[in-house]
Amino acid sequence: MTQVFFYGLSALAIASSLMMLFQRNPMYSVLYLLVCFFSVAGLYIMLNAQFLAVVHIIVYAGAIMVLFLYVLMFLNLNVQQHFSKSNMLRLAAMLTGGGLFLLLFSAFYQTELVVMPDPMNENVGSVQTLGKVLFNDYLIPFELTSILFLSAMVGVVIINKKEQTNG
Amino acid sequence: MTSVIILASAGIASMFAGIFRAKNLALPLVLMSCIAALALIMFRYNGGYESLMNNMLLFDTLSHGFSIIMILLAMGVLAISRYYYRENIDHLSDIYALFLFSLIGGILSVSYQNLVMLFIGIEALSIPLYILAGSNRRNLFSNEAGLKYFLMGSFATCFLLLGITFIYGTAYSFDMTQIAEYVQSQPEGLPPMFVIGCVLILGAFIFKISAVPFHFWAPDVYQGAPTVITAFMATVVKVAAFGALLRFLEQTLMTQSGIWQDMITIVAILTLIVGNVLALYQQNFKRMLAYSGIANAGYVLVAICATNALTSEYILYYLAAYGIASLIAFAIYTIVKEQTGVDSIDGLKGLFAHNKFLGITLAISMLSLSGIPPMAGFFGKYAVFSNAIDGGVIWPVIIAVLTSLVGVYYYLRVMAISFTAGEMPKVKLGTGYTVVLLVAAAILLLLGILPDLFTSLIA
Amino acid sequence: MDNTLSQQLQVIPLENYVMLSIILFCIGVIGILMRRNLIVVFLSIELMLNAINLMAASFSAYHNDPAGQAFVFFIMVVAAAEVAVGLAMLVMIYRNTKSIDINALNRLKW
Amino acid sequence: MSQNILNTLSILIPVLPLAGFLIHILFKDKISEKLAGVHATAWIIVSFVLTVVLFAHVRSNGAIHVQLFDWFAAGDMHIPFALQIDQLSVVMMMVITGIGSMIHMYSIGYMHGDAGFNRFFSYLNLFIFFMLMLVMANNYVLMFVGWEGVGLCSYLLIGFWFKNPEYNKAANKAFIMNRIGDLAMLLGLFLLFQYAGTLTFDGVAARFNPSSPEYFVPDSGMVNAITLLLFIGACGKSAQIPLYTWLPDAMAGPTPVSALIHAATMVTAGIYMIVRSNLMFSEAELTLQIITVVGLVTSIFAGAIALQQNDIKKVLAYSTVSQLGLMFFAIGVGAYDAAMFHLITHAFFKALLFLSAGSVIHGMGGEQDIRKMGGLRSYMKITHWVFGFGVLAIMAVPPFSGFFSKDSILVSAYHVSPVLWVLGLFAGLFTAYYMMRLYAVVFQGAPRMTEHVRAHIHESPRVITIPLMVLCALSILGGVINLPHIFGGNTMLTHWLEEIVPVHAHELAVSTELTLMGIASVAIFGVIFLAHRKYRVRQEVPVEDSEIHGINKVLNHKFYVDELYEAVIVKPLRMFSDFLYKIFDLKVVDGIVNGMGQLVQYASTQLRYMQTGTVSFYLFAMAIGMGAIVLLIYLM
Repeated sequence: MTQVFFYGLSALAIASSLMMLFQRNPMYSVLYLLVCFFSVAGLYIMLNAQFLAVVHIIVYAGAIMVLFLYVLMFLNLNVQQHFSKSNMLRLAAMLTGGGLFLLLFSAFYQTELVVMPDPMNENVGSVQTLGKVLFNDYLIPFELTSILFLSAMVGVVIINKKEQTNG
Repeated sequence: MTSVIILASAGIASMFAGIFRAKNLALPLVLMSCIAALALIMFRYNGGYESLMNNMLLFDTLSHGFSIIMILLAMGVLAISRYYYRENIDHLSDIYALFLFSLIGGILSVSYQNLVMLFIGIEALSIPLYILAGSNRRNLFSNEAGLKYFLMGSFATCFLLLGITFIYGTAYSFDMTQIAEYVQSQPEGLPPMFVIGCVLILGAFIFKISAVPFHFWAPDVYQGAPTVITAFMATVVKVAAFGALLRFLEQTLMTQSGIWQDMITIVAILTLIVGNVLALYQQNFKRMLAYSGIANAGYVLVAICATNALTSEYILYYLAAYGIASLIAFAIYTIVKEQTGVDSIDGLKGLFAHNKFLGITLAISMLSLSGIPPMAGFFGKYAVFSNAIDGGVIWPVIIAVLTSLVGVYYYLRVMAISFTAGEMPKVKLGTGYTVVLLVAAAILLLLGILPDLFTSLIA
Repeated sequence: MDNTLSQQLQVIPLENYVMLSIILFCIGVIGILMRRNLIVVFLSIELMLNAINLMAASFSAYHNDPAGQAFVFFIMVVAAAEVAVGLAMLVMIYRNTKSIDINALNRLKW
Repeated sequence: MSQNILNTLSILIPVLPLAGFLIHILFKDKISEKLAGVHATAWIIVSFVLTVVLFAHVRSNGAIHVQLFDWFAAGDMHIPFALQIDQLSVVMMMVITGIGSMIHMYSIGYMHGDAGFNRFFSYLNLFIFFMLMLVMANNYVLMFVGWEGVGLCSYLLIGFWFKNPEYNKAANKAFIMNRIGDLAMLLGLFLLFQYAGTLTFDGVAARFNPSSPEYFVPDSGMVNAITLLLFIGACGKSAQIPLYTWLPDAMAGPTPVSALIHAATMVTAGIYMIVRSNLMFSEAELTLQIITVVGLVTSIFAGAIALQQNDIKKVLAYSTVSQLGLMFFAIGVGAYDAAMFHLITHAFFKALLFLSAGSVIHGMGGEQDIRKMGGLRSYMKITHWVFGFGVLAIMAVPPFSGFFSKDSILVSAYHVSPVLWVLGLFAGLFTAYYMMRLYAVVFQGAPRMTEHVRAHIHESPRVITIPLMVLCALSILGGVINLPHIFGGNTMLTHWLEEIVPVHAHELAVSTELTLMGIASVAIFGVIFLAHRKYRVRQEVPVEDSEIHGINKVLNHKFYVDELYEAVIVKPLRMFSDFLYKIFDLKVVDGIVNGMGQLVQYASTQLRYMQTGTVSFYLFAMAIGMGAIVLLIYLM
């Protein structure tokens, strides 16, 4: 049962991400990626990281993908634009990606991963634990991400605000 | 840490100054905050180590030295930007804020003690710069620079994250001390996944310092971005990335030089050759400086690959000399570009004849970059190379010395052209400009004559 | 019940999760290299970040260490910021060039 | 004298010229020409006087060490900013400030009316400053600063008339060739630091001095590598094969510059440096052999090229290269004191020759081609006389200074091997021939200049001739400073330098020595006679290059002996000289240097196409690069 779930979700994730690659219309690409994200959320639940799964859905599906769709609609980009693509480019991309995969895979394959004797303690993924970790150990990075967000926000305004005629 | 808070609040205050139409307040405010941060770093440091917040940040000699240099360079850039953005900008105070945020990112990424912190630091350093590079939104060159920098940067971030995750997957910690312990506890050899994780992180650093083979973005982005931002990227960002790289190597992989030494050596050699040889051809001054930045990254990499007991002091000295000299060059480029509209090196014709001060400072900067005594650049190169030889690495130094010969040629060409006759209006410099150029040139000379001053200040 | 659930979940070895993440990561790399549509390139970057997230979360789960999941949160935050900046840049470029081809802008060279 | 006074005096010596330079820079347009020249000269003269005072002190009390401050200390690298005035450096300082002040004075007259008069003197002052730093430093790094500084000044002064692009090219060439040498030297210093752990002269010397407690048995491979690199550095500065072609081109600069920098002082820096490190070089068998060969070959080659030059300054330039080669030859055979001796006498007579050549050029209104001169003896009496004495000195005619210095080199060479003696003498014969030729063609015979020029020929003003006469006296009497025992002298210089250069006891039997001298003198006189016959008696004038093949002209001569002599000696010699100049000098050496430059340039224009400008390509490069790095880790 568990295995069926896992392999089903994995296959879905891989398939939908591949579909994303080969869509001409960016709108469909976005939607396929959304499917992929949902299956990844499923995998999070299987990993006993329920809170993460929820946040994942909210952030990615709820915010980031909507942002993409909004930009697509706004600029009317869903009509497929035609880019001249050569098969050489595709082949080169595949080869590079494949080569990288082999290298990363072999690194992972030769490594014996250490697993705790009793993994997947339910408490690890709980809100309490994560909250404690975030607000104790990782308080500083947590605070500093606000600077990151602020600069992103300001930046977006700077580069896209309508120009005023005078200062 | 207090200095980071001061800088952050100054950034926010500067944005408020923009809202309330008090733009003229923004720059003094920002500069004051830099001075305050600098003073805090310099005087509150008592030689001990200050580890903060569950070992997230560590303020030690290395991070203090690098932070001081970064803040100084950033102040130089900020002071110039006032002149650069004289008119035609309605987001000046926001841009100052972004500079400060990026500077904070730089300070974080040389003080991190936890890989999560490193990640946040690098991102805080980069994201404002993606925007700043593209901030001249009507200008297609600027757009292109922003896009290229953003795409390449995000790609590099992905590799950085993958590397961190690989390390986490084997060492099960993000904490540098624990990772170091893990490294110590594996006498029979580190697992490949950990090694590859380290290599991926190093790759991301190599991208940030724009060394071969990840240098491609640098010339384009440097050329396209507004000059002030280019100056920031070429100086502050490079110092920050080297600081981060040094800390990573020093704290985790010191005993495992087999992993990185050969790799850094090869990268260094390639960087030296590509940077110096390509700079030779360039006609565009900014683009030439970009290649010069690549080449200089190569010299520092030689120092890094050579030594087992990393001598960050020399590297910092070298970076300071390089950064200050580049700052002068960019500052003068800005003026010349504005006066003549020419962005090739030929635009410098007549600079000396009509603007003595600019001509002399440019000459000092070029002499320092090409490593001719008694400028600071000479001692930088000297210290770096002689340490490398001491560390037993001969070939990279020989290549560095040979390629620096090429370097002398293209730097002195700039100087020679600025001495030839030509038309150029007499420039009225703002106070900020004069002060920056004067101080920078003085530092270059002073550091060359009294290099000890620097080491005693930093350590 | 809880115990049985987690035992059931453990039927899937950690290696499988890592494997899946690496596959997704490489698909993302291929996407970045292959597509010239800026939107799809951004999507591919998101895919890569997701792959990393999944890997970090699985390491964290199999090691009972919440730090890994905290790391995932930070990645999400940064991903959101990056997307915002990237899309803003896309809009700016689209306004100026009426194109979202990543190679449309290639005046800076040599 | 108390240490404080000594310190002040020592610091003042280099600081005074620097002050002169700064005054020029600060009050650039406010100083009149006259004042500029006078005060620039005055600084150097004061420096000279101070040097003499210090000389007296060194003579009675030994070396002076002036510790100023710690220059650079970090880790185990410790470099003091300190001066060292010992027997060797005080001699160099006297040469620099003494001849320097003469040349400054001369320049007041020579550069009169030039638009860049003040600029010229500011560079000259700066040059003296750096040169003094070079010889007064107590460690290699500080010496290297002076070394680079004089290179920079030389660059500025060669391109002094920068409106002429040819001159700029010459300046660039000089700079680049010097840099090649400098970089090798820098590498050598790094290695030396790693090997000896110190870079002060005393410290390094102690490492190689068997009687010192810090002595350790040298590792010959390492020492050879270090000394070889230092020697390459010296080759660049002192114009030895293959880095010599810049020196003849450097004649583009004003003549006083040629005299001061490219004959008397800067080009001897290489010799100074090696003599300074003589203990180390003596341990490097291989390097010494290479130095011997390079010095000898340079000496002969440059001498042969000088045979056919028609530009008065070019002849002197190749002659300088040749004499420098002789000094290296002396070093190679272990006669450091002889090299120093020749360095000093050469500084006297070569400065004299250059300056009087300058006087000729000045009087001729800028003409440098000797074919358009001739018969100048009646127009420029003083110049003629002093030039004549200079020629006698350089030809090594007894009892002029060049005779003694060259003889001491030859004697040392004989001590190593008679073959070397013959070869060294051979180089000397070239000198005798082309100098006689130069003298005869310029000053003897019938005037060949145009009427217009002839009407304007005049003896130079007093400010030019006084330095000439002083130098002339030195050239004649300079041999006294190291008069060998057989002439009743007591080799003063050799004894003076004993502390730095241990004396090698190589006493030849008096009879052998006299025989050698006799043979050398006879050979030299023979060559002078031949040249005299050709150029003075028959008043031959060097022909235009295109007419060289006019065999008929040669055949028409009456004397059979002459024809034989032409066919057997002169023609092959001329062809050899032509070959060296046109093929070796212009094609091979220049070709290699220019070729390297062009290769880099070409690579630059081609490699830049890697930068395609499309992001796709960059992303690819990044992905592949990342893969390559990972792969690299696997492979290693």
